[in-house]
Amino acid sequence: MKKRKLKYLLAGGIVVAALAGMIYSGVQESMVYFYTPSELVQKKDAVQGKSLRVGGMVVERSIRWDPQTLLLTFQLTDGQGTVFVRHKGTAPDLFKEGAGAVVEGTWTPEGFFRSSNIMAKHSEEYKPPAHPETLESKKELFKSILKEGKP
Amino acid sequence: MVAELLRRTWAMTWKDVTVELRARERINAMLFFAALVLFIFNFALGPDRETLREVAPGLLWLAFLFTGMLGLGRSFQAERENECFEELLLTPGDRESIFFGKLAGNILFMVTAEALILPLFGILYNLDIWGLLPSLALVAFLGTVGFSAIGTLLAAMTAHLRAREVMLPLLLFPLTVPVILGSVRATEAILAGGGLSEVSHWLKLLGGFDVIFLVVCPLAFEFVLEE
Amino acid sequence: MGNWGFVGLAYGLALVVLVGYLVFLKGRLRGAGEELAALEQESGRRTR
Amino acid sequence: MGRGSLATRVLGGTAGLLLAAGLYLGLVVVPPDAVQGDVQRIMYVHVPSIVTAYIAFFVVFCTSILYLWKRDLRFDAVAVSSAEIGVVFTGITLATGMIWGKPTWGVWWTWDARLTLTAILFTIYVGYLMLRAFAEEPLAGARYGAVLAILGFLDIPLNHLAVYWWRTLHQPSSILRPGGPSVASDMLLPLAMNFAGLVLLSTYFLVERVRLERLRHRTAEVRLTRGRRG
Repeated sequence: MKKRKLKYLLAGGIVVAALAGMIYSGVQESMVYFYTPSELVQKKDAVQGKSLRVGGMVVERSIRWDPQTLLLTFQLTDGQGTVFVRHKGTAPDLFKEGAGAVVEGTWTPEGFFRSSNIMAKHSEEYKPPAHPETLESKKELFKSILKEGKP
Repeated sequence: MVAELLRRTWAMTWKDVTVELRARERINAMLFFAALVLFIFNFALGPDRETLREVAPGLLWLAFLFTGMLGLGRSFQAERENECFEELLLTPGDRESIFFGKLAGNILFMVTAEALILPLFGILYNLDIWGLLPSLALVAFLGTVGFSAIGTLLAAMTAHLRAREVMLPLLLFPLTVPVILGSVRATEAILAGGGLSEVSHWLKLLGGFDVIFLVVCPLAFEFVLEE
Repeated sequence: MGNWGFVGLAYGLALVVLVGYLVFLKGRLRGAGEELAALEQESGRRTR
Repeated sequence: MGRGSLATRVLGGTAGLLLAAGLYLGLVVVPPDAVQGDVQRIMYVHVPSIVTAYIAFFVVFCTSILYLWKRDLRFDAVAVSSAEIGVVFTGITLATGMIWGKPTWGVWWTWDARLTLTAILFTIYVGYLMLRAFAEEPLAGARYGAVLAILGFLDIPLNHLAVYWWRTLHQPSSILRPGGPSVASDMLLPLAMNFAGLVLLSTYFLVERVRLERLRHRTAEVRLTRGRRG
């Protein structure tokens, strides 16, 4: 009976140690769900033609939208690199200038990113609009800019 | 005590391998099925070489896993059909040796199938994998151990269920998602030309998974075999 | 579909699932209760 | 026989009242979110359901260990009941999450980390329920179920690591994070209300579901003794 208890204790210890070790080493390694624009600019020859995702902030005043051809173009930036994106179709409501977005698609030889899917990435902040915070008022501002940009 | 465990485990594995060498009902089916899977992928995906190259790691692992599943399903059903379960339980010593014996057999059969699939895959789909074989073999082995550890336990469990053929994959695949994900990603990076250092965190995940389930599964096995 | 459409869909679905589960649970409870009652009655008659 | 005891009915009633209040607060009183607009109101069902589901699965894990240890079928009854309730709430989480994702992200589903993890969790526990349904012998089913529940629970952190290394799009947790919640305080109230309501409701479900399991055990017992006699 005592041997059995020891066995379970030992097993529990190994499991906890293995989990802790993995989580500890996992924190140090960073995997990416999407490339940042500057990474893409650096690697663009290696990733040409491969399907991948790019995430960044939509550059202000960069959105152009043609309702006839449904062609949407904009720029994504991470502060260092900038990528031109072309998208056929509509974008989600939360997609706007100055906000984060992730696009799926391929890097083309012509030097732009052909997107097949736009996903708006929003922050974990939840606030009512009346909140007198600079970030919020800024977002309101972008909304009005967006309206000017979209005919 | 460890020597005793090893001896019993070896006896168990040897029994399974001998049975298999005589009847060859499992390994033949596995090898033929593996070849068929590779064959079918070609029709499912069309002749486009580029698409094939992109999805190659996933396909390779699908072939591994489906073939492995075929073997796992047989590992306890043969005992059940021949009514050997009671005799199995009468084996002296800890139940862990039965588990490790069965596990070693399952890993052996799965690795044998993989040793066929990997070169055949390279030939049929024109992939240059020959220089990468050692690192691919390491990833394949780590993935196979984790998959088989949970698989052996679940195979023992599902052998006593109604609808056992469907229940094994239904329980096994969700539980082995970390192994599948880790193996496929690591294989992808290796095929893309990255060295082992580039996939070190996936190898760590696979290794950690193997350690945890090699410790937990034999202990849980006791509760499964209880009569 | 507007914003409220999505909100209505989400809340409606959650409500349907929860109420559906409750009805299903009550149904099974009634079934099991009746089965047990019938069984007890039957075996009671037999022992007598 | 059909109805629960007075205490259970009070429990169910309180849960209903709390949920009604939370619904009113979340749908009418609280203002919409600044960025997302009214769609954000889906959060008041989505977040409490997943927390409730996690609690339910944790209960399955604990009672499964207790069952293997003490071999008391009452623990197993709680385990299987709690698993069923966890699956129901995970289902609600997935469905409401998809409905929220369409207008917010522009897609019903994406293979993002949190979504993938929740889907894996769902499949593991659906598998558990199928295992219980397919067991030929009830006692063996209880043992297998307990083993599977323990394996499944240990699998959660591993899935977490694997999937997070793979991809992340879902925003970080808004409430459980260093530095306090990032949800405005008047939005926390309906969230807390619904959370309390759903926890009470799932407790009510649990009590009733365990009662069902006990009824089934008794039926099996009666059958067994009758079989022996006859």
